[in-house]
Amino acid sequence: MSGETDFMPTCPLPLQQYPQVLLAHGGGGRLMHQLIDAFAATFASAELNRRHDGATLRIGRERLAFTTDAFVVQPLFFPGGDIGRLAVCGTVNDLAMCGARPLYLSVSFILEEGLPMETLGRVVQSLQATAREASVQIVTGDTKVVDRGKGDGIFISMAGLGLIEHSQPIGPEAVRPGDVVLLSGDIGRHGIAIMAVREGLSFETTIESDCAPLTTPVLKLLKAGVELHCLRDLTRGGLAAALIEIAQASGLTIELDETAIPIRPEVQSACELLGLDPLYVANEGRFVAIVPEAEAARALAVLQTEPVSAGACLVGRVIQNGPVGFVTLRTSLGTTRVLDLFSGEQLPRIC
Amino acid sequence: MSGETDFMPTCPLPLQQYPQVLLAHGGGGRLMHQLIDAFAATFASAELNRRHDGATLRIGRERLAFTTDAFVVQPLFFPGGDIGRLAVCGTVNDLAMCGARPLYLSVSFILEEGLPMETLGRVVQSLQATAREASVQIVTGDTKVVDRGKGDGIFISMAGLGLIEHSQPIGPEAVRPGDVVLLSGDIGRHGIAIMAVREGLSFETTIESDCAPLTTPVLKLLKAGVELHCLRDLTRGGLAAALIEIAQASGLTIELDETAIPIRPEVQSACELLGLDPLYVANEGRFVAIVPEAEAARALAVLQTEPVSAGACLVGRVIQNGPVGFVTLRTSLGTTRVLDLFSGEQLPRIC
Amino acid sequence: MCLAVPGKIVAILDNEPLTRRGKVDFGGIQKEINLTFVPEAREGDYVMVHVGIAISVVDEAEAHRVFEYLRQIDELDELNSPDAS
Amino acid sequence: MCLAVPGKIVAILDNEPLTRRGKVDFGGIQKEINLTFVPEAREGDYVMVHVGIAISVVDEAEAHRVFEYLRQIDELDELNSPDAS
Amino acid sequence: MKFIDEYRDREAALRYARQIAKITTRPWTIMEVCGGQTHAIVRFGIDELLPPDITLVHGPGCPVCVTPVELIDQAIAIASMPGVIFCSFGDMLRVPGTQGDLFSVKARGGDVRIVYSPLDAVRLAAQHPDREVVFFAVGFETTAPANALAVLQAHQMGLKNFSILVAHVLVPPAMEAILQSPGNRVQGFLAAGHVCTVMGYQEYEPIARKYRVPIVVTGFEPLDLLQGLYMCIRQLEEGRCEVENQYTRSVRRQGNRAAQQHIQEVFEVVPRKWRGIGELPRSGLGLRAPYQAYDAMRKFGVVARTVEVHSECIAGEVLQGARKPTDCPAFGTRCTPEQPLGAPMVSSEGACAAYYRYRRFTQKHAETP
Amino acid sequence: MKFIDEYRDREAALRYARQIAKITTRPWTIMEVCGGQTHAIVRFGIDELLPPDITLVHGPGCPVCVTPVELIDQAIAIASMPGVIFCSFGDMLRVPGTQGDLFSVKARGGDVRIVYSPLDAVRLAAQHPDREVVFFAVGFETTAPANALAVLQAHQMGLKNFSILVAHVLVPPAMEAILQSPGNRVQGFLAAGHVCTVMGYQEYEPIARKYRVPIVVTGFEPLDLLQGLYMCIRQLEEGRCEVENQYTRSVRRQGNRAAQQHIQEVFEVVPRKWRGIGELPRSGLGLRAPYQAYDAMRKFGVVARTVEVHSECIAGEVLQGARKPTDCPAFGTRCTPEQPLGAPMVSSEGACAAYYRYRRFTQKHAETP
Ligand code: SF4
Ligand code: SF4
Ligand SMILES: [Mg+2]
Ligand SMILES: [Mg+2]
Ligand SMILES: [Mg+2]
Ligand SMILES: [Mg+2]
Ligand SMILES: [Mg+2]
Ligand SMILES: [Mg+2]
Ligand SMILES: [Mg+2]
Ligand SMILES: [Mg+2]
Ligand SMILES: [Mg+2]
Ligand SMILES: [Mg+2]
Repeated sequence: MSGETDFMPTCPLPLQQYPQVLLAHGGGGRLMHQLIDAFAATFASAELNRRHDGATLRIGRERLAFTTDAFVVQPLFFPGGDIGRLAVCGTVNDLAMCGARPLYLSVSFILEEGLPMETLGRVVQSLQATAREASVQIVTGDTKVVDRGKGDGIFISMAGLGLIEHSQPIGPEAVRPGDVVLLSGDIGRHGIAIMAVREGLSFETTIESDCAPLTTPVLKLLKAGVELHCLRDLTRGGLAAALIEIAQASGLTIELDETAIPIRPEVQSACELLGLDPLYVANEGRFVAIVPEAEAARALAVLQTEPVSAGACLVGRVIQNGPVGFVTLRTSLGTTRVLDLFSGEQLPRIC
Repeated sequence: MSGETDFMPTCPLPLQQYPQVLLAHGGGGRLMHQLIDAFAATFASAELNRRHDGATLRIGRERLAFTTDAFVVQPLFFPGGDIGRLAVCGTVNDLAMCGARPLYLSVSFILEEGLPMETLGRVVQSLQATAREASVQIVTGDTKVVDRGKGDGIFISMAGLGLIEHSQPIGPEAVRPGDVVLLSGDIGRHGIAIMAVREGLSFETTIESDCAPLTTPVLKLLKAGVELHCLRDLTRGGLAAALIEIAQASGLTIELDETAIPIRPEVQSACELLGLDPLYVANEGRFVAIVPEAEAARALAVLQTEPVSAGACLVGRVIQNGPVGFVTLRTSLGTTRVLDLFSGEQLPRIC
Repeated sequence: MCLAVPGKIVAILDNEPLTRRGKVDFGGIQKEINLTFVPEAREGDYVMVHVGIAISVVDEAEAHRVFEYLRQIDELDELNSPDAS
Repeated sequence: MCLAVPGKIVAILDNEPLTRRGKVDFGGIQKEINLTFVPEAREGDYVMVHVGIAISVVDEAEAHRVFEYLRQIDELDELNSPDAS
Repeated sequence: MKFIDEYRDREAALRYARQIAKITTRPWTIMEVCGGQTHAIVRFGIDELLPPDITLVHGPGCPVCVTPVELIDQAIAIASMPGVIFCSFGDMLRVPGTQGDLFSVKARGGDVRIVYSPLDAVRLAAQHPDREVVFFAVGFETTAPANALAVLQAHQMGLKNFSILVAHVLVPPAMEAILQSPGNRVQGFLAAGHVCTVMGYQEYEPIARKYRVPIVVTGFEPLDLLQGLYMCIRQLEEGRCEVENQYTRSVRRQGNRAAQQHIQEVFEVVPRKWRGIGELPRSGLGLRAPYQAYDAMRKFGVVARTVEVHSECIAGEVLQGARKPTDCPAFGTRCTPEQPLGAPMVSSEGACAAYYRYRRFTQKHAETP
Repeated sequence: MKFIDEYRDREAALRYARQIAKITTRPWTIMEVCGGQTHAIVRFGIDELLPPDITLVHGPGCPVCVTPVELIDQAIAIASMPGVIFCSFGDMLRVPGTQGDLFSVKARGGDVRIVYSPLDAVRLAAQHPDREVVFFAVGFETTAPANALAVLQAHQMGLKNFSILVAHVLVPPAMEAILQSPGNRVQGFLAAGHVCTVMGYQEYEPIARKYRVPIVVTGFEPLDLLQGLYMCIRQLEEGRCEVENQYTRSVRRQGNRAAQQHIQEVFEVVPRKWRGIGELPRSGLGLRAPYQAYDAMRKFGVVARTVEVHSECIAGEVLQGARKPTDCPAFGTRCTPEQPLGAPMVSSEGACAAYYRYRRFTQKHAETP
C-alpha cells in the first residue's frame, strides 16, 4: 500500500459538511456532483475530470470508450422496462455518447439472498434480449450474493467497451458558441413511469419508460458525417442536469427554449400533480446532441429516420456572453430563468 | 425488446432446484458454477464459456482483456487490506491472468445511506493508493446511494481493461498434458484473515490478508519469454476451485502434491480449529501458472525475484490419463483423493 | 404553499363520511382522491386537489373570468386610447 | 462428529464455576475457551477443545504411546521375521 | 391539462402585462403571500413582465420556512425513537434543526418516510399496529382539512398508534404582523388562493380596512397572477383598499364550509411561534382536548426548547418582505441549498432558495427583492 | 500444531500400514463410528493404505446425518417464527426437511445464524432481550457438556429468552442396533475418541462381551486411525473381543467426570428417533424437568409429525454399514450435495457426501463401501 500516506492528508471528501452519505449523494444533484469532484481529485484522473459519459482512451493503435454504471432501480420491473434492460441501455448509451460503437459489456450482479430465481431469470433474459437489440455482447461477468437485508433484490453494475471509429473529439470541450442543442425526443417518461409504481406515490397512468438503446441514431449521425461537438444521454437529473454539466465543463452558456421541448401531456400532468419540474425528471432513452448550427437540419433529418429519435428537435443554443457555465431557460411566456442543479433528488413538492 | 421471446422458453436457470437465491450461489462452489453456466447459456457468449478470469477481445487492431468483479466483503477493513484495495487487486489480477498489462479501471460504488463519509474517504484513498501501486488508472466511475437497510455500507463493482502485448493464447484451452502447475506462494491467508475478524467466529491472529496486485510477476514472466499456458488467480474457493475450473475447461486432469503446497502454520492451525480445508480457503494475492515442464525452472526463477511471488513453487502437473476434468491430490501420506467443488461456501465444520 | 391541482372525477368509489372517495383524472393520470369536503361533487365535475383531498369544485362558469376581464380591460383601453384603430 | 482440537492454555481469565475461561493458543491462533470441565487444567497445559469448550487435558506422557507402540510392533515384527537384518 | 394550460397563454399574459404597465404611474410594492405563488412567479418569470415600478416581495406563506427550529428539533427527536415511523411531506426533511435534519435521521437508521397525503400515514398506522406512526402536520389553512380528516379517520378506526406533530399556522395573523412591523414596505397583497378556497376571504376584509391595503385573492397560474396584480395595482392607483377575488373558479366568499367544520371539530386556534418572526397570538392551530391522544408532542413527551437562530440569518426580515435575500451577508456563500442556514434556503418555495436557483446569475434582478 | 502434526508423519503411517498388512490373514469389516474419523480417513486416503482384505464402513456418528426429518421440520418451523434468532452449527443448515432447509428459511427472511459454540447463543440471548434465541442442540455425547453448560449459564443469568431444540443422541445404543440388525457385516469397531473423552469407555465393555466384537477407542489423526485399526485387526486375528484404548492422550476409562456431572444435571436419557434407523430406546438425551423452561419444543409448541423418508434413500442401511452409498440408486444422480435426498449427502462427514466428493472418480474404491 505504498503511496497511501501521500494521499491521506488531503482527503477531499466533503466530510465536514455531511458526516454521513445521504440518499441525495446519489440523486443526480449538487451533492452528487460534489462527491464526484472529490473522487476525481483523489483519483487524479484527467478522464474523470472531463465529466463525460465515459472515458475515451487510446490503447495501442485504437481509440476506445469505456464506461460504467450501477443500476439500483426499484421496482425491478416497471412499465416499459426492467433493471436488466435499463443496465444495457444505460451502458450502451454512455458509450454511444462518447461517439463509440458499443461492442462489449461486462455484468456484475449483487444479489440479495432470497431473491426468487424466477425474478433473476427474467432479468437475465431481458438483459440478453436488450444486448441483442443493441448489437452488443456480454463477455464477462461476476455474481455475488449478500445476506438478506443487506441488498435489495438485484443490483447490477455494468461496464461497457466501445470502439471509436472516427477522429471527432466529442465532449464538452468541443462545444462552441453558436452551436445548437438537439434533443432526441420527448422527456420525462422514465422518471414518471417509475414514480407511478413506487409505493406511497402510486397513480395510474399509461406512461411507459423511454428506456432504449441509442446506438443506432448516433452511429447514423457519425456515418452521415455530421460534425458532432457533444453528445449526452439524459439520465438522473434529466435534461437540466445533462446540460448544466456540459455548460459547466465547457465554460459556456446554454439557452433553452421551453416551448421547443417536447413533453407528453400525461408526463406534464404527472409533474403538475407532484409539483415536479419535467426538465429534471429522469430519462433512459433520450439524448442531446450539440452540433454547429449549420449541421442542425441535416442532423435532425438523420435522427428523425430512427424510431427512437423520431421526435428529435432543436431546443436551444450555445452562447458566449451569458453567465459562464449556466443554462438559462426562455420560458413559455418569453421570460428567462436560470436552471440550476437541485441539491439531491427532486422531491415531490406537495405543500 | 425484440428478440425477447426467442429466449423466454428456454430459461436455463436452475429454477426447480432452488426457487430462491441462496448465499451459496455466490460462494465459489458448485451452486455458483451452475448459475454461471446458466448465465453463459443465456448470454450465448463464447467468451463467458471460456471460464477464464476475463474476456480476451480483439478490438480493431488490438487484443484486449476485459474483466469485472463485485466486492461485497465484510468487514470493510481487515488485517492486510480493505474493500478498496481488494477491488483493485481483484480486477488487476484478473487482467494479469489473461496475460494482459492492466491499464484502466472503472469503479462503480453502491453506497448505503448513512455510511460514514470518513469510511468512504478511507476506502477511496486506499483504492487510489493500490491503483498507483499496480500502475493502473481509474478513468470512469459511478455512484449510487441506496436506502439504509438495502445495502451494506459499500459495495464496489470494478471493471478492468488491459492490453495484450504478445501472441500467446493464455487460457484453459492452452493447457497440455505434461504441463506443470506453479503456485506463487503460501495459500489461505486472505480467507482466514477475514474470518478472524468476522462476528461470531472471531479469534486472535497475526495473519494478514495476502491481498496484492500480481501484475509485476506476470509481466516479468511474459517479458522473459516464458511459455505460459494458463494463469489463474486464487480467489473464492481457493486453490482447489481455481484448478478444478481449469481441469474442467481443459478436459484434462491435474495432479496436486499436498506436501508441496506452502501453508503458513497459523493458517493451518486456523483451518484445524474451524474444520476447514485450506485448499478451499480464499486468497487475493496468489496465482497459479501452468507452463510446460521445460519452462518450470526458468519461470520459478523469474517469480522468485518478485516479493509478491517469492515463495513460488511447483505444486502439481497435468496428466492425460486421469479422470477427465478432475483434480486429484496426492496427500501427505502418499494416497490420492479427488478435489471436488463444495456446494456453496465452505462452512466451518464444528461438530 | 398549498399546491392544488384540478382534476376531473371519473368515478365515485365510496360515499361514506370521512372516506368519500373518487377516481380523479389529471390530464391522463388517475389517482384516488378523498371527496369528503366536496359533498356536492358529482362524476364529471372538476375538483381542486391538495395532498390527496379535494378542497373545492371548480366553477366552470367562473373559469373564463380571467379572459373576459382581459377582454374588458383591453376594450376599455382601446376606448381610452385615442390611437385605437 | 465432534471435531476437537488441542490447544495450549496461555492464560486463565476467569475462575468462576460455569464461566471458567482461558486464553488458548492453537498454533499461533488464540481464542477464549471455556474451562469449566477441566478444573485441573493450568497455564501451560494442553486441552482438547470442542465447540469452544475444553473437554480434556492432553496427557503429555501418553502422547508418545502411538510411536512407542509402533516401535514395539516393528521390533516384534523384526524378531518374528527370519529375514530381519 | 384543463384549467391549467389555458392560464399559461403567452399572448394573454403579454396583454395583461401591457395593461399593467399602462395603469402603473408610480412605484408600488406588492407581496404575494403564498410560497406557491412565489414558485410560479419565479418559474414563469412573471416579474420580468412587470414595469420597473412594480416590486414583488415574497411572503411568509411557505410552511417549510416558518416552522420554528424548536419544532424541527422535536420532529427529529421523535423520528429518532425506536419503533417510530415518521411521515412527512418531502421538503420538510431537509430543514435544518439545531443538530441536522430529518434526512440525517433516516441516514442514521430512523424510519422516516415521505408521504403524499396525511391519509397515507393513517393507512400506514393501520398496516403496522406494532409501530408508532407520526405525521408531521405542517401547513397553512389549506392543509388543515386534510390533517383534521387524518385524525378523524384514525379516531374512527380506533388506531392507538397514530399521532400528529402539529405545526399549523394561519395566514391572517402573519399578514397583520407584516403590516404592523416598523419597516413594512408592503402596499398591497395577493392573498393565497388555496387558503381562501378553504377559509373564504371574509377574514381579510377588516385587515384591508384597518391597514388601508388592497388584498386580491389570487390563483397560481401566470394569468391568475397577472390578473391579480392588475387588480391590486388598479386599486392602488385608484386609492381603493378592498378585498377582491380574482380566483373565482375555486374561491367563494364563505370558503368551503364542510372543510371548515372539520377543522373546527379537531383543531382550535392557539398562539404559535414562526421561524424568523417570533410568536404571534392566535396564529396557529392545536388539537382540541378530545383529540389530544393524537398529539405526538404529548404522546412522546418531547419538550420544546427555545433555540437561538443562526445570527447571520435574516430570514425573519426576508419572510416579512423587509429585506431581500441578497441583502443577507450569508446568501450564496455560507448559506446555500446544500448547507442552508435558514429555512428560506431549504424549501423550493423559500424566497432565498428561489432566489438562489433562478436569479443568482441573471442581470435583471434589481426589481425583485 | 503440537499434538496434530506429529500424528500425520508419513513414514510412521506407512510402517503402521505395513504392519497391518502383515497381520491381516482374512477379510475383515471394521466400522469407524464417528463422522470425524470418516472425514479423516477420506481426507488422508487411509483406506488406500490398507490391504484389500480390510473393508472400512462408515458409522452413524454424524449428528447431521442421524437427526430425523421431523426435527429438521421443527427447527424450520421455529426458525421461521418472527422474533426468533435461530442458532446452529453450520452443517445443519443444509439438511433437507420436508420443505426446504434452514438456509432457505434464512433466504426467506428468517434470522438464522451460524455459531461456533452454544455459549455464543447464550451471549446472543443476553444481547437481545427482546428476541427469542433458540440453539439447535444436535450432537453426540461430546457436545452434550457444551449444551448442558449453555443451559446452566442461561439459568444462572436468568435469561428467559433462551432455549434449545434438543436432538442429542447417544453412541452405544446405535452400535447395538447395528450389531443386532440382520444384515450386519461389522466385525470390529473404532469407537469415537471424543465421545469417549467425555464418557469414558466402560459402557462399551458389555457390548464387546455380548456381541463378541472388538472395540478400540480411537483418535482422529492418521496415526491414531492406523494404530486403532492395527489394534482392532489384531484382536480379530487373535480372536479377542476387548475394549482397548488407542487414544490414551485424551481418553480415560472413566471419562471426564466434571462433564458427565453437568450432563446429568441438565439432561436425562430418553428414547430418540434416528434418521434412517428409526426409534431406539434410551438412545438420546432430553431436558430434565427443572430445565424444561429451556425446551424450545415446549416453548414454541411445535408438534413432531411423523414423516415418510424419501423412498429411494437407503440412508438407514448406509448409516448402519449394511450397504454402501454407491448401492443407492439415487447416488450421484438424483441425490447430490446440491440437492440431497438424504442427510448422509449433506454433511461433509456424511458417508454419501464423502463418497461423492472424494471417491466418485477414482478407480480404486471397491474396497470401501
Ligand atoms: S440566505 Fe440563508 S442565512 Fe440569509 S436569510 Fe436566507 S436563509 Fe437566512
Ligand atoms: S446417496 Fe442420497 S439417497 Fe442414496 S443413501 Fe445417500 S443420502 Fe440417501
Ligand atoms: Mg450518461
Ligand atoms: Mg457511465
Ligand atoms: Mg450513465
Ligand atoms: Mg469473478
Ligand atoms: Mg430488502
Ligand atoms: Mg480470477
Ligand atoms: Mg473478473
Ligand atoms: Mg476475480
Ligand atoms: Mg453514471
Ligand atoms: Mg446494513
